[in-house]
Amino acid sequence: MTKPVLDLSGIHKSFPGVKALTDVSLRLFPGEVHALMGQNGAGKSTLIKVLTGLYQPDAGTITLDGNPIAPKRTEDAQDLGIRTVYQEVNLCPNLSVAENICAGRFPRKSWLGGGRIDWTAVHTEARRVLAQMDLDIDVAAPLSRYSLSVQQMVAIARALRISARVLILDEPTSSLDDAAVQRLFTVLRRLRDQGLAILFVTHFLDQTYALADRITVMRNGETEGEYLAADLSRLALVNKMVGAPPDQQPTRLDSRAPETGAPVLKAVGLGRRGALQPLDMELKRGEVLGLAGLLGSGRTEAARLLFGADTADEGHVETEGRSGRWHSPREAIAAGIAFCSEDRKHEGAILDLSVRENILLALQARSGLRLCMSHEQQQALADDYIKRLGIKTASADTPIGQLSGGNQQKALLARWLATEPAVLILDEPTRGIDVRAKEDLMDAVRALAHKEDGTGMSILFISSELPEVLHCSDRVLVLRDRRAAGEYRRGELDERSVLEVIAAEPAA
Amino acid sequence: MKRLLSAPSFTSWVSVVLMAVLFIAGAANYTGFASTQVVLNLLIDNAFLLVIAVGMSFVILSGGIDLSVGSVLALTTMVAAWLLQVAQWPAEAVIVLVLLGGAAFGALQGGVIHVFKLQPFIVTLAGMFLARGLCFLISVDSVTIDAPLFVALSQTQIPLLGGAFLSPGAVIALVVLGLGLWIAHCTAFGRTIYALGGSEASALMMGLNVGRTKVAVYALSGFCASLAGLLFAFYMLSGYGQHGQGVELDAIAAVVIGGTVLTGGYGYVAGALSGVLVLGLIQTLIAFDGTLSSWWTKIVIGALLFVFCAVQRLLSLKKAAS
Amino acid sequence: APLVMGFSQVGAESEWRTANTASIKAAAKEAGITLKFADAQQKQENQVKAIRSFIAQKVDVIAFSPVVESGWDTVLKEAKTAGIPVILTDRAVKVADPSLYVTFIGSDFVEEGRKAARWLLERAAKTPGAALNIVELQGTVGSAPAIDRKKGFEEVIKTNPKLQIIRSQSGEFTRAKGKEVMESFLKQRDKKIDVLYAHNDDMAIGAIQAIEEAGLKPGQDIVIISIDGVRGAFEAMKAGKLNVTVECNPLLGPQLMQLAKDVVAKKPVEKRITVNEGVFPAEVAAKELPNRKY
Amino acid sequence: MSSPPAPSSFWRHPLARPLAALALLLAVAALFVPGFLHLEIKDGHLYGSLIDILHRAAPLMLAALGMTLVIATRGIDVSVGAVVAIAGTVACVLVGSHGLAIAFAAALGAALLCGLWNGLLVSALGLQPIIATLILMVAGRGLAQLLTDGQIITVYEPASFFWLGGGYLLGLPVSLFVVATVGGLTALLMKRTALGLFIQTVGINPVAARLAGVRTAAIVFFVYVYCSLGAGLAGLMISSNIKSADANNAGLLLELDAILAVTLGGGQLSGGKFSLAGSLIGALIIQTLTSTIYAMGVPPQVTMVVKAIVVFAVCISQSSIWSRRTA
Ligand SMILES: Nc1ncnc2c1ncn2[C@@H]1O[C@H](COP(=O)(O)OP(=O)(O)OP(=O)(O)O)[C@@H](O)[C@H]1O
Ligand SMILES: Nc1ncnc2c1ncn2[C@@H]1O[C@H](COP(=O)(O)OP(=O)(O)OP(=O)(O)O)[C@@H](O)[C@H]1O
Ligand SMILES: [Mg+2]
Ligand SMILES: [Mg+2]
Repeated sequence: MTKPVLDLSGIHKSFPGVKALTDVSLRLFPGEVHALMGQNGAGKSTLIKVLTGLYQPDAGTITLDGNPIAPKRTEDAQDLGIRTVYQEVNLCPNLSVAENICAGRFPRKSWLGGGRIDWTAVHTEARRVLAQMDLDIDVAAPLSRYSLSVQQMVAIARALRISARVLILDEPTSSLDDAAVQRLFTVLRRLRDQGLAILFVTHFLDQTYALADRITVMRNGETEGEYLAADLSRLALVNKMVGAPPDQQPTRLDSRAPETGAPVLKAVGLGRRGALQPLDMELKRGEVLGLAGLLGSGRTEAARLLFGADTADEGHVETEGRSGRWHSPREAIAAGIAFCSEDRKHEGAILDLSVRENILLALQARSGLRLCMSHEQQQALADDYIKRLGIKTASADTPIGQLSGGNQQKALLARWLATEPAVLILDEPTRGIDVRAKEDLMDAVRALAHKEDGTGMSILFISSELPEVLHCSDRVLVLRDRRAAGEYRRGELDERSVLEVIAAEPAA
Repeated sequence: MKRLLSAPSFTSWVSVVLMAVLFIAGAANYTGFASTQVVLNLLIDNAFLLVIAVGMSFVILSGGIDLSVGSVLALTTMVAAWLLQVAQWPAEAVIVLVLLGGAAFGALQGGVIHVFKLQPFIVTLAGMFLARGLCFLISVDSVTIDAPLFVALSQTQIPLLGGAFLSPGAVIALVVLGLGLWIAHCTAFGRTIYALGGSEASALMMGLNVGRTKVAVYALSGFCASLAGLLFAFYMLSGYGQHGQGVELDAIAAVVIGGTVLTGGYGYVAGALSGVLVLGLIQTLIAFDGTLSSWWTKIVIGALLFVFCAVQRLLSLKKAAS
Repeated sequence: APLVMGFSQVGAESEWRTANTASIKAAAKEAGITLKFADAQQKQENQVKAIRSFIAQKVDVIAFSPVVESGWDTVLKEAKTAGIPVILTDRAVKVADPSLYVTFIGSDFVEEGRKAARWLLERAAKTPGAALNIVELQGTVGSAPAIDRKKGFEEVIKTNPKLQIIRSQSGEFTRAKGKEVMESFLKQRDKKIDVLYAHNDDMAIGAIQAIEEAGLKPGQDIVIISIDGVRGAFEAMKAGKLNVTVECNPLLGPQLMQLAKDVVAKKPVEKRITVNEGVFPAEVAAKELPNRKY
Repeated sequence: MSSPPAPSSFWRHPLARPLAALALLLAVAALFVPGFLHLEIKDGHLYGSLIDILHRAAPLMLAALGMTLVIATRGIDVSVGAVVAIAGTVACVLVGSHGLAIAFAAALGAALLCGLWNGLLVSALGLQPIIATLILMVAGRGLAQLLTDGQIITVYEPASFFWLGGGYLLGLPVSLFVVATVGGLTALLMKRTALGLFIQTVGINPVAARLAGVRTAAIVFFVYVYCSLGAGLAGLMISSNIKSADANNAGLLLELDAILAVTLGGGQLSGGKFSLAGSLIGALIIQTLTSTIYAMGVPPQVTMVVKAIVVFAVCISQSSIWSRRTA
């Protein structure tokens, strides 16, 4: 058997009040894809950050090709041939796409050219790597112009650009659609065959089994074990991650809401230049409406217009009691709409504030300056949601920035649930949360909507995971090229045919 | 036109147009205003400010701020004067030494900011006290410089068309601006500065050398400040602890007026020029008017600043909307 | 055409300065001279800019109160090349070539310090025996009046070993700082303070408040000497709270305008013209007060 | 503002380091200046260097309170000194002719207008805070001088005017009670309403704040108004203390000291978490330093260097890298 390229053993890392890693070990072999699995907060990202020099371990050794290494900075790791894509997109929004890809290693003009950056080469280079993933965008435009999914692909492209020994990807697919994932996988397989060692973190079991040769499972900051993917069944994997044999699968009572519910939110010709063609849409009480589409099909834009995050320049929105255009999210919130953004880092979490304050924020903002509840009530509310959504945190007073990615996502969901909205818009709510939590979330979504007494919430559910959309929704609206491409009732379509609709060539 | 409107440098263009408007207003109202020399005087009189603003642009683009520049300028004039007049050093050696000294002072501040993870504002504020204090330790009085090289540089006039002239200081400042543009847009160092300003955490995770860049940025700013100090010494032929009071604020204002965002990451080094010229133009307008009392001078400067920034802002808003 | 004068003022940092500006503006109007006035806000570079713009405007004569003494060679040479005569007011400049300016009219800060000290010497002579402890409130560190007034004062004080400056701190020429520093002086009880020497009236006025708040009688328990002779100082003297002020006359407008006319008419003028400045002890304050224009 | 979890060790507490720095400064002063800590009763009130420090720091503390909130929203207000000059001048111009109440009301009204102006430029027009407030910084002093024609306005009557900045209550300077009241009210406002939460939210992530329904523009507007009002009150205090209005010099560079106070107290200029108590301690550190320098008889030309070294030392002692080592 070949020797591991990278070998971590006995890694310990603790933060004030939290033991994130205890005696963790991990081996990466050349020419293999290694999946790192674990529940939210298991310590995956922390391990990666230790490995790449972003955090210093409290104890433990890391060896590369048998030589001990101790990266102090990310550059050290890079120089050693370790390339990383971190969990949150960590690029500079103000720089162009091409610069983000090439920063640190710009192609230069020769000495004669003054050694300056060769911008033409930078752009060609950027286009080349992006082309590997079938992405054809203007590389000279600033990164901030693109959606999170594009940014994520740019981050991956950056890591792929330079050939390396070890490639680490922390949930790279969390906001990619299926096609993009497949393209990424093609690239990864090729790299693997070239002898690269790839460490891959994901919460999608399908992807794990499609790609990984070997799996390391982490639980509560410890290594649970290392397995060959072929030897580990899905069920066994989930059990190892969760730590106990699954309690009896909850019986999924599908109490369908009466379909005659009155529309609570209606969009009439709602559109915005450059973002969304006029859209008609209706959301009934107690209904889950799925929004499906490819990257850039305009789902996020539609959600933002419905919520007033962007102002529409045509059409209007009707809710019970009023009709018109939103000028700010405040108005939408007042009308009982909630919106959980896909970009939790920039549009969701207030990183330095505590989990409690983050959960409370929207509720408080709605009731204005007067405190909406006493400190004890706040605490109780936060604790309640922490328990209900299984948010892994030291306490409700921990800054949300110290939570793992998935747990942040849950806390943000709690923020909106706390406002008890009539309409809840969820943009990629399952992004970065683990298998178990995802199922719980989908159950929760359905439970929130489908109340027997007809008082359920109306939910607009956006996800790049088509199975999720189909599983959750009563109705699915497909967007293509920033306009509605069709609407389907539950059961009318299966995954394949929806995919066909989604990916159809635009009618001329 | 549409391309111009959509260019990210639109704000900078707005500045240029507004500046032209200011100039035409001056020319229409005051005799002698519309002469080449008045324009060139803007460069001659603000050469030192331009050099400082170029350095400041880099600091601000990197998401920091450097309040020590005015004091470093004063310290440079003082050290140079002392070395020339009292220690009788050769002028060339003095020039090299103060430039290195300025860069070292800046690097030290950058080092403290990086190593101790302190806020640039407070560190450079302390640096500002320190540099100014050191001036007074050397001498509280002003020291006249009569070294031939300095005198020559001070009084040389580089003739241009039509009897107008430029000073060597102004030429040096323009060269510095050119170099600044080159560093910002054609070197990896320059792009790392932008990255740092865009998101320091991301820059770190992208494996860019954040520490070295930060130290270098402040060293660059210190260097520019001491070069500006030399220009100032050429300009005034004296070393004095009170020189350059409040220059840091002028420089920051110039950079921000030029379209650079104070929180870092967005803007152009070239904006420093338009910012400096706007401030200089406002002053020139007031000097030509010559009827304003001290307090009206302040009010009018404030008002012109307001009009300028407001119009610039409104035009950019309109662009964003369209 | 009327004579055009470009005048670059230091700023408006004190009452004295405001009076100076007012005098010049009024005198120009009186004399039918068109005045181009530029305020430098205490910055030498602004003065240089203003002078350059005067040259560009081709004024007939340039006058200015320099912020500092040194650093004027280049721009004055430009003025000379343009054939514009330069008059200095208020303080002198150090230039290699004295022909760069025509004349200088104004006060002598060192002399003011000496005058203050001489008054104190006389007073000390009247009360022989006891040593006198002096505290000094300096002006802004590095400013010409602060340096010179200190120098002149110390020079004369040296002649009497009984006079000792026990503390000296900058009060930045302002009332607030003068008061704050004096408060701090008064808290230290190792040595008794007999005399306060303030570089300007404003600081003295601030210090008087501090002395009163400490339960002492300004002017009696502590002898107070200051410089400038602004109106507030006379009022304080009238109330017996200030002992003496050395005048630094800001009202040189009329003299300046006359000079300007002479200079432009190419009449010979003296290189150094002093303005009349007196020493006003408290005894004459009441009589003098109505005559004060500022 | 959120109540920090019970500090496991004293040094973890955010106020520990500023307090320690203050204590150390006082200790140095007490060591080198005999009688520095001495307090006595004179004329029925406390008298001594410590009281002076508190008294002198009062205007700075008021300015620092406002600056704290502005900085918490990622802003900066460099017009504080100019507002001090305007408010003081307005009060002194009016107090003789119109009486105390009108003069005070007009002064605070002027400060309010300044705040509205700043707030409008920043939140409605979207100018960068430093430029927006720079406009008032430059023009404000000019406006104040315009009111006085460049003269220093001395107030002789009524004596009640001097009470605010120079009077005593229960043996302590009135200014302290003013600071305590303003500080207390502000703290209450932050704790008992959601304002503190909103201010931090806007400072940390304005985009997310807007999406959560926070009135970001209104919050930003408010902090500038509040800051100017604090500065106005400080201006009243200063002019009442020296019984005159010095439009050119009153509050000169007070903004820098206020920002310094906020940072010394642990505030981050990048916005977010803030500590009112920390800023007050920061202001006290600055004033203690100044008073100590005076008391120790440091020659004025050396003062700046000493100040610089102390500021460096205090900053470095507060660096987060120490806590990481000890954690
Ligand atoms: N900077 C930090 N300070 C304090 N605690 C932290 C910090 N970073 C991570 N943690 C804690 O360490 C634990 C592991 O977090 P980590 O981000 O590694 O989880 P993860 O396995 O990547 O989870 P996810 O799947 O949600 O991304 C969590 O409990 C988290 O709260
Ligand atoms: N594959 C792509 N190729 C080119 N441009 C793209 C692509 N995907 C997205 N974009 C760009 O990204 C911008 C934002 O679209 P966005 O991805 O937010 O829409 P979306 O339907 O919400 O997709 P998602 O929610 O999956 O991110 C669009 O302006 C589009 O130009
Ligand atoms: Mg993670
Ligand atoms: Mg989307």
